[in-house]
Amino acid sequence: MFPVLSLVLATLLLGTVVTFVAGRYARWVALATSIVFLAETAALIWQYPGWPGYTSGAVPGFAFQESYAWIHLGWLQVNYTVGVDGISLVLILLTAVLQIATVVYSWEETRRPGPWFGLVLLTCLGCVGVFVALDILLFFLFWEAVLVPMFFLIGYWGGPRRRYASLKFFVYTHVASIVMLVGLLGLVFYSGATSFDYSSVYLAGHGLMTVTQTFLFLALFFGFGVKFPVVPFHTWLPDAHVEAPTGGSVLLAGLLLKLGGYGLIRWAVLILPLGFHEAQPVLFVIAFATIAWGSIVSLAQRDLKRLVAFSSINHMGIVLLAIALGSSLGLLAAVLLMFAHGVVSALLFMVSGSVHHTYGTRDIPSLGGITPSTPVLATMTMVGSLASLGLPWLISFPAEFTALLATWDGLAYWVLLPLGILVVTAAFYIWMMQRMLFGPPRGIPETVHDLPWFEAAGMGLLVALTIVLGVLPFLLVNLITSSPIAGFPGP
Amino acid sequence: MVLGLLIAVGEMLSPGTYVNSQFTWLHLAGSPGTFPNGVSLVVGTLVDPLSALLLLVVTVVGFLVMLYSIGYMHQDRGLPRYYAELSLFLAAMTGLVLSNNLLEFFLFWELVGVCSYFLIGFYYEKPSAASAAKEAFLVTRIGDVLFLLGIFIYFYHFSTVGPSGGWAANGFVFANGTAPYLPVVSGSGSTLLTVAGLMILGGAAGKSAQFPLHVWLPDAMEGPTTVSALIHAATMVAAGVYLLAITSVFIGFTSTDQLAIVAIGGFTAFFAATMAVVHPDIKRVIAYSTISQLGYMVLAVGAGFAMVGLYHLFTHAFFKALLFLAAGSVIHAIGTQDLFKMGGLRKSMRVTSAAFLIGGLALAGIPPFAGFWSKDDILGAVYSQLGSHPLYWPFFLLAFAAVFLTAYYIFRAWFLAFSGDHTRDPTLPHAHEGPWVMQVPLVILSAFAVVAGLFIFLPNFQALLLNGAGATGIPPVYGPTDLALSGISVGLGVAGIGLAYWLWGNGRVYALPEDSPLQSVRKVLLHRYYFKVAYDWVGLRLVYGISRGADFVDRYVIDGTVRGLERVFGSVSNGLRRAQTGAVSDYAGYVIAGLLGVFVLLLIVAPYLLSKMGGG
Amino acid sequence: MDASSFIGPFVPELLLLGAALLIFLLDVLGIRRNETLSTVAVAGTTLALLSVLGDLGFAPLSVFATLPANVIDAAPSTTGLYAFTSLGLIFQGIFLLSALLVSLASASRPSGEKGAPIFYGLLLLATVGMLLVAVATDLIFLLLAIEVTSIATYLLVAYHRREARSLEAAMKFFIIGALSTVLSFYGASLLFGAYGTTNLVAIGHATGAVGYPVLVLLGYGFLVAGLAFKVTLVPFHAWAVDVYDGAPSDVSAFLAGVTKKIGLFAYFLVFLGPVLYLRTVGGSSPFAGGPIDLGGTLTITLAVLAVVTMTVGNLLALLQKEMKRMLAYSSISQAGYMLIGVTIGTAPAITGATMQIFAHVLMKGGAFLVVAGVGALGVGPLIDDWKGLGTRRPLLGAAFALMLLSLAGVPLTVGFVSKFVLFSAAVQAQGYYIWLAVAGLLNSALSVFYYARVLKVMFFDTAPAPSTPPVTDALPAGGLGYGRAIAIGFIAVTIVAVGVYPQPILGAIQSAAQHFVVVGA
Amino acid sequence: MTGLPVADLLVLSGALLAVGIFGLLTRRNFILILIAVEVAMNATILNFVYFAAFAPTAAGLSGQAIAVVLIGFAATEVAVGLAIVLALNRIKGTINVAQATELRE
Amino acid sequence: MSLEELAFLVLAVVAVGTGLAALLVRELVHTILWVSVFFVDLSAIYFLLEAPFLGVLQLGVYAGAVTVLLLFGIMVTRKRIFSRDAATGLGPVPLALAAVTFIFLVASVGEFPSAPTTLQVYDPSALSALLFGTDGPWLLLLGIIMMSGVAGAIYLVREGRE
Repeated sequence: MFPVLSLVLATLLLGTVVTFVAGRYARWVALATSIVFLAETAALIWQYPGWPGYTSGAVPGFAFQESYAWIHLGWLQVNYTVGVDGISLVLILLTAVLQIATVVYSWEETRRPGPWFGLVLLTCLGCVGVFVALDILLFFLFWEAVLVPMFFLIGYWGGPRRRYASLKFFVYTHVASIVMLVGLLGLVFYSGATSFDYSSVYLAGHGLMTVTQTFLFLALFFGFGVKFPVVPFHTWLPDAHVEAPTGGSVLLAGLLLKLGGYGLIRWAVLILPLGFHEAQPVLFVIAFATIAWGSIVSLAQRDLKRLVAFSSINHMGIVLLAIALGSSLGLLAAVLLMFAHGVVSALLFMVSGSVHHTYGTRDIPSLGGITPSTPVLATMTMVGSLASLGLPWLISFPAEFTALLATWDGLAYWVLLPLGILVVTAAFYIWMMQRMLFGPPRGIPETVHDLPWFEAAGMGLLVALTIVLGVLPFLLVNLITSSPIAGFPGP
Repeated sequence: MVLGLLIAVGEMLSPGTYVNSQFTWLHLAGSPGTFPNGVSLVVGTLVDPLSALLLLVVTVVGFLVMLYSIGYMHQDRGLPRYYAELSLFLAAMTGLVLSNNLLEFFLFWELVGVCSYFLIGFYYEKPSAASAAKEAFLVTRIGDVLFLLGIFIYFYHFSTVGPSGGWAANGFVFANGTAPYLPVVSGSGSTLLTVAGLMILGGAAGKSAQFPLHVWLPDAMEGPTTVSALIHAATMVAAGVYLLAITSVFIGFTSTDQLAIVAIGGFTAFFAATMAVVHPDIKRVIAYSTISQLGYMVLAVGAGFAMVGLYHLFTHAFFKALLFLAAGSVIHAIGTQDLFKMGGLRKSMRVTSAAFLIGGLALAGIPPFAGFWSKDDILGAVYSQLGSHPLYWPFFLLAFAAVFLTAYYIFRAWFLAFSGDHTRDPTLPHAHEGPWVMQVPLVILSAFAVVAGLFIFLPNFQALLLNGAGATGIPPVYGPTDLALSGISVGLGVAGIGLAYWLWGNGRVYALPEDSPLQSVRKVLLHRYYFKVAYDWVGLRLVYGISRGADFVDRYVIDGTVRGLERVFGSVSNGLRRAQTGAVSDYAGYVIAGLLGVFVLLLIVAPYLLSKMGGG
Repeated sequence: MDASSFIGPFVPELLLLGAALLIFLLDVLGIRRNETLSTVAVAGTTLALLSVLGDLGFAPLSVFATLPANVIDAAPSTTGLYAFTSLGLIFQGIFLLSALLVSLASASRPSGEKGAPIFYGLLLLATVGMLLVAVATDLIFLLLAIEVTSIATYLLVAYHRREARSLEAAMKFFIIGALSTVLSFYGASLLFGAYGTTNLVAIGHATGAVGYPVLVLLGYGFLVAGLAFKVTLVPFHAWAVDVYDGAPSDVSAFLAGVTKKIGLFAYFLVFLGPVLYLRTVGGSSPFAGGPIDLGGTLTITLAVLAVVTMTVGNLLALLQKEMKRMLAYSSISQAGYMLIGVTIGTAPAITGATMQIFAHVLMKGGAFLVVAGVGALGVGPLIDDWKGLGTRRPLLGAAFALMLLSLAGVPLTVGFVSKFVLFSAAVQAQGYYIWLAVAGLLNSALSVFYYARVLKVMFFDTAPAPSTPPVTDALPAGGLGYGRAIAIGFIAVTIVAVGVYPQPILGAIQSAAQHFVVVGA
Repeated sequence: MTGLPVADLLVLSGALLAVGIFGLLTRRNFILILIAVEVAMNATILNFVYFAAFAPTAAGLSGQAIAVVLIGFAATEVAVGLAIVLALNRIKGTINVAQATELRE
Repeated sequence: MSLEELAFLVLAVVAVGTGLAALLVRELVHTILWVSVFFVDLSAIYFLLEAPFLGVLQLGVYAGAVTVLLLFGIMVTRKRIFSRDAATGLGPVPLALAAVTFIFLVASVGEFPSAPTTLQVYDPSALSALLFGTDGPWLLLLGIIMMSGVAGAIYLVREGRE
């Protein structure tokens, strides 16, 4: 079969390399790459043959699978194996969309555009790699590969405390990756898997004893959890977000956090059902804590970006909760929510970025009534906020609804907690809008222009997606359910 | 909108017709546990008597308000925004009414909520408007969240116990006349149902501004008056009642729920009326009146007479919209909402004055105006159920007392605004009637306010209600069933009007003596029972305080630990570096110490560990 | 044994020796131009490298092969002094590569330097010693071969004979080196006393026949400590930082790159026998009925040393302000990782450790070469002096960043591959060994901090106004000189190339390690 | 020939090594340190010689060979050490190692 | 106690004593004196151990060449020959380290018989065959070491102008 997935990766790689050296034309190359990538993604989804379903004792199937020998040492059998199912496709789509939105949004990046666009593309390449990798080493490789461009994006293009934030981000998430790597290696070698391939690990992982599974699962969970991030390992996130440039925040919130969720589903939940079952109480506690903490702390934030960052924590907490439920409904909700959050948080980070460079500050109390001077920006803010607080007809709602339904299904009245937190989430967004968008104008410079076309276009794309998929969520859901989460046997 | 009207009229003409079509909006994966066949969330339309009734209201009032707005809003900057939002609202409201399942209902329910949010905050430059919008959103959000839980419970409940595939295939689809799942429901665990009912009640209370989630509605008057008329009087706020009505089939099975609904309705009817008694703002008086009237409807639904509640909803929509539009006309003319600045407007604004009077009479329940029929129906219906639970009594009495208050406060408002010779505040501009686009809706609504109650005598309408009742499974009660009861209530209404006339008529302004013990009551009422203060305290002080505390903990405890770890490593590092003295003798010493360490490990520690490990 | 059969196997060594002698001869003849000598050194090392690669069975280079195929990985003799294992040949290749790169880069040293002949001569002689280490099977032969390198490197460090720092470094190096030599030989003497032989194979195979367990343990203890000097294990490490700091950076590249690796290979040779015995025989004591389990005790001791070394090395590097000292400490911690390989002693672990050694030669050697080059550009010794270098000189910055990322173990670099294989091997060995992997991984996470900090300084901090103009722009390739630029470029490319597709090298090392383990056992 | 007890020699070489180490650690004069190293080295050579003498078989002869090589090596080491001493003395004017601590943290 | 044992005992005591004295006396030239006695003393022990070749070598190389080298070094680095060196590092820690090392070493003594053991006597020609034969490139190695040592040492001490 034609190696389509390699083609996708190659497109991005080529684009990255050319962008790096393209200098003034970097943005055009980046845009072209993004468009080709989006087209390829569309083609992948179009041609996706569907998921074959579970067969007893077999590995869940993948489409467009390719496998080439990479490192074969007898005891260490590593292959370059890639393949996709519904979950990966959805997240690849998210990557494609966010990539194009980011490229457009930062169209007039003047500080070293070549490296900027190159690093943006590289980040996306890493994410796509994570989503298609079906080999533990390949997976880990892409997983780590994402860190480096993001480190540079934050550190070079970021805000005043970017140096500290970039270091913290890099070290913190790297520590987590390391623990995860221990888990992954343990998974291979304790299960007696014959190779690092997903299929081999999957079958071998299922055969492990409960105790081993639990330890491995917890190690993996720590690695993925920091990426989520879960409370109390979340403090790298606000710093990273606040200091990151807008494009960096977009990718960070939109894609990097998703890696955690994806990894947890693909490499932990599906492979280690018994360990997952044992760890469920832990996951629940952490998920609830994350949900509540993210939302409550958001309420106290003055910095718009920090507020959005904590709301991301809150949303990812819901994702974790949905995963922790271990039902196929929950997993579906998790993936859906990841997509939704990817789009919405990206939108909100773009809003924060635009607010910052339109008004010179992101401090909510020192701004007020910006609607008349920048109606488009205000509208984007509203759409983003409303979507984020889970308003129906916008993309988050079907996801959150499913997540909460699954929670009711799994945990009954515990659903009251996330439900209650929904009110707090609504509160901080609505309050933020009241303070920033409405009321008498305050803190508005003499000459203010509404969004430049490229920023508006970048956001507009996301807004459109927010609404279209909010109204027609089945477009995504059908894709997501075409994956092993459909009929997931549960822990 | 016209189409909606046609459907409604069609339904009117041929009661008992159902239009039900749907498609799958979201099919969620099946899992071996709870949902073996997956979960289908569908979107569909269902026209049944209930929806037809409401559709009629929405379309008629909506049309009239739109018309009125042409005149009322003509000088406003954000006109495109206004119409866009209003249209979106009407679309959403229509969707809500036509929904064939709870989820879809919820989708539109939220959409009308957000439209309401936008429209309340229409004058967003005004901090009070922005604040009111926020308040409305958040308070209703509390209700929505509860509602969502209610939906989950229904969903879970039915899909668990339902015939295999039944609910899984149909999702949340509710009654379309045959209600195939009813037997299943009646035989199942009632605790869950009770909780679900209470959750639904919570949602309804939020939307319909029932106690204790009533605080947002008076503040919502920050929006344009037209919006108040359409959304916060006639349609959206009634959606809560509508919700209770369509779910009454479930709720009706648990007496606890019924009692809760009755309690909330009855109490709110009285509670809101008391606040209306002293308020100086014309729109807020009407707003409290709305809350109070919604309380009646809720009461009716709670007592088991959903269609009676809807009947009142129907009439109330007209006369309350009328009152609002009339008030809007006044505000449009003189630019203030303070009753104590008005006066004598009867002369300069005859149409408005008459319209307000008609609305007031309807509200006060004076026959033959619309309010009389429906309100008496409610009182009669509740009265008929008094035997079913002893606790119905106090709430019935409260509702009954509210009749008196209602008549009093609305006529207090009428007298203050329209009677007398001149405006009390001489600085106000000279009042004049608005353009015809504003007057025509007033006239039409006045007509409805007069005759809407009489619809009950139309056989088609009656049949509609009967069919609706059939759908909800509750026996209907129509028309004044108990003449004595009606008499008392009308008497109370007249007494209220009389009191109002005595205190405020002909331009009189009654000042409560300073030393009157009622002063403290008045103060409490003016401060709305300190509810807003309490909400603000909870919202600002408590939640925000907790949140600030959490933020502190996040920055200095959790992140502090991370940074502390950095510092620990740093100081360990510095400590170790101090050993790097640069003196080679020291280094040689380390080597020898290391040698001895190796000896200790090899000869003492390792053998010990090995013996512990058992040779491994 | 006739002369040709003696010379044959030692062609690489003799080539280097010849090159060294040629250089001394040229010196005598008055030809002291740096470039010329560098060319000789490069030619010598290249030829030797080709020969080694040919011996390794690398097909395109088979014409250079000098060893009869049946000699390589032949059944071990319990009497000989040397034997040719493919793992040893691989190490020879690594050593030669490093020497080649350093010679190449040194072509860019100032051409008028007086000591150029000595520099290259000693470099080549030191390399000869390393090559001999790689073929040793006799303890004394091994230690003497190490001394060949040591003596040469003591003097190399003192190469800047007019600089107090350089001489101070040499002094420290010499004193600690001499002490360690004594300790090693003393240990060897004890083992000789216990076993009556110094042949490592014989010692490794010796079982319960030996009646002096304490003597043996003491002997091994002395060897652990003495050789630890070369490997720079904590607490035998203190000299290394000062020496790397004080030595000329090119020499530091050589020291950090390879001299510690001969220590590690010595560890392989000396300790693998007993450690392996433990694993293959399944834990029963080599001293049948004796009180002490040699393999077990050694394993535990080495494990403790490994963990202590990596941890302390990393902690020391954490707040380091000087670039060379930071790199030196990082070398120390890397030694700890490599030691894991010996501790576990399985073929996978040896593979991992060898790969780590290969990687480290590239990364650390390359980093020191960059430091040397940057020093020549007038950049000070502090890390903060590197501010903005990455943006000012993107290519050099990228190359250095690549080396640091590789050191930190970021994927798609050779540093990641080696750590991955090494820690995989630790996990694969299961049992208590997984804790070695955990310790190593946590340490590598800790180490990321200081590497990232350098990246931060280089790329994110903006330089103050360039205080001093570039000292010399005379050299081509942007002041680096072609030789250095080529060496750095080669290293950077190799880091990525092997990082992306390590199979050829890993495969070779793996099969060599397999043979080695069989031989050792 | 009656011979000698091994244990005594072991004690002697151990004592010499300890003396060498002690000297190495205490003295600050480079030359004295060199001497201390040589004392320890002699302990090592002594070890080889007597283990060769006590070896059960003739293979122990290699011990003596090793001792010969070690003596040669030790001499070279001294020469190199002295070279460093002289160079250091020329630059710093002292061979007190305690005064050469420029390279430190 | 046999004569050999007695002689050994005396020589051993002298060895330790001179070694200590060499490292503890404060006059540097006295150190050289003591250390030369120490080397000679060890040479005697080698003779006692039936290793005359080594004894001679020890005398020649150590007592001769090395001693002269060291003396030379002291003369060059000191203004006055009889200068003193302050043993500043004297303290409990080095003493303890050395002592513990000694204790560990003595720990293995118990494994050996305390009774005298017969010595192996080797033919010096066998030794020379071993040293100069092709089986072991010992001297080649030594040669390389010496070559690098000497070349480097000359470079270091040469008063070159740079």
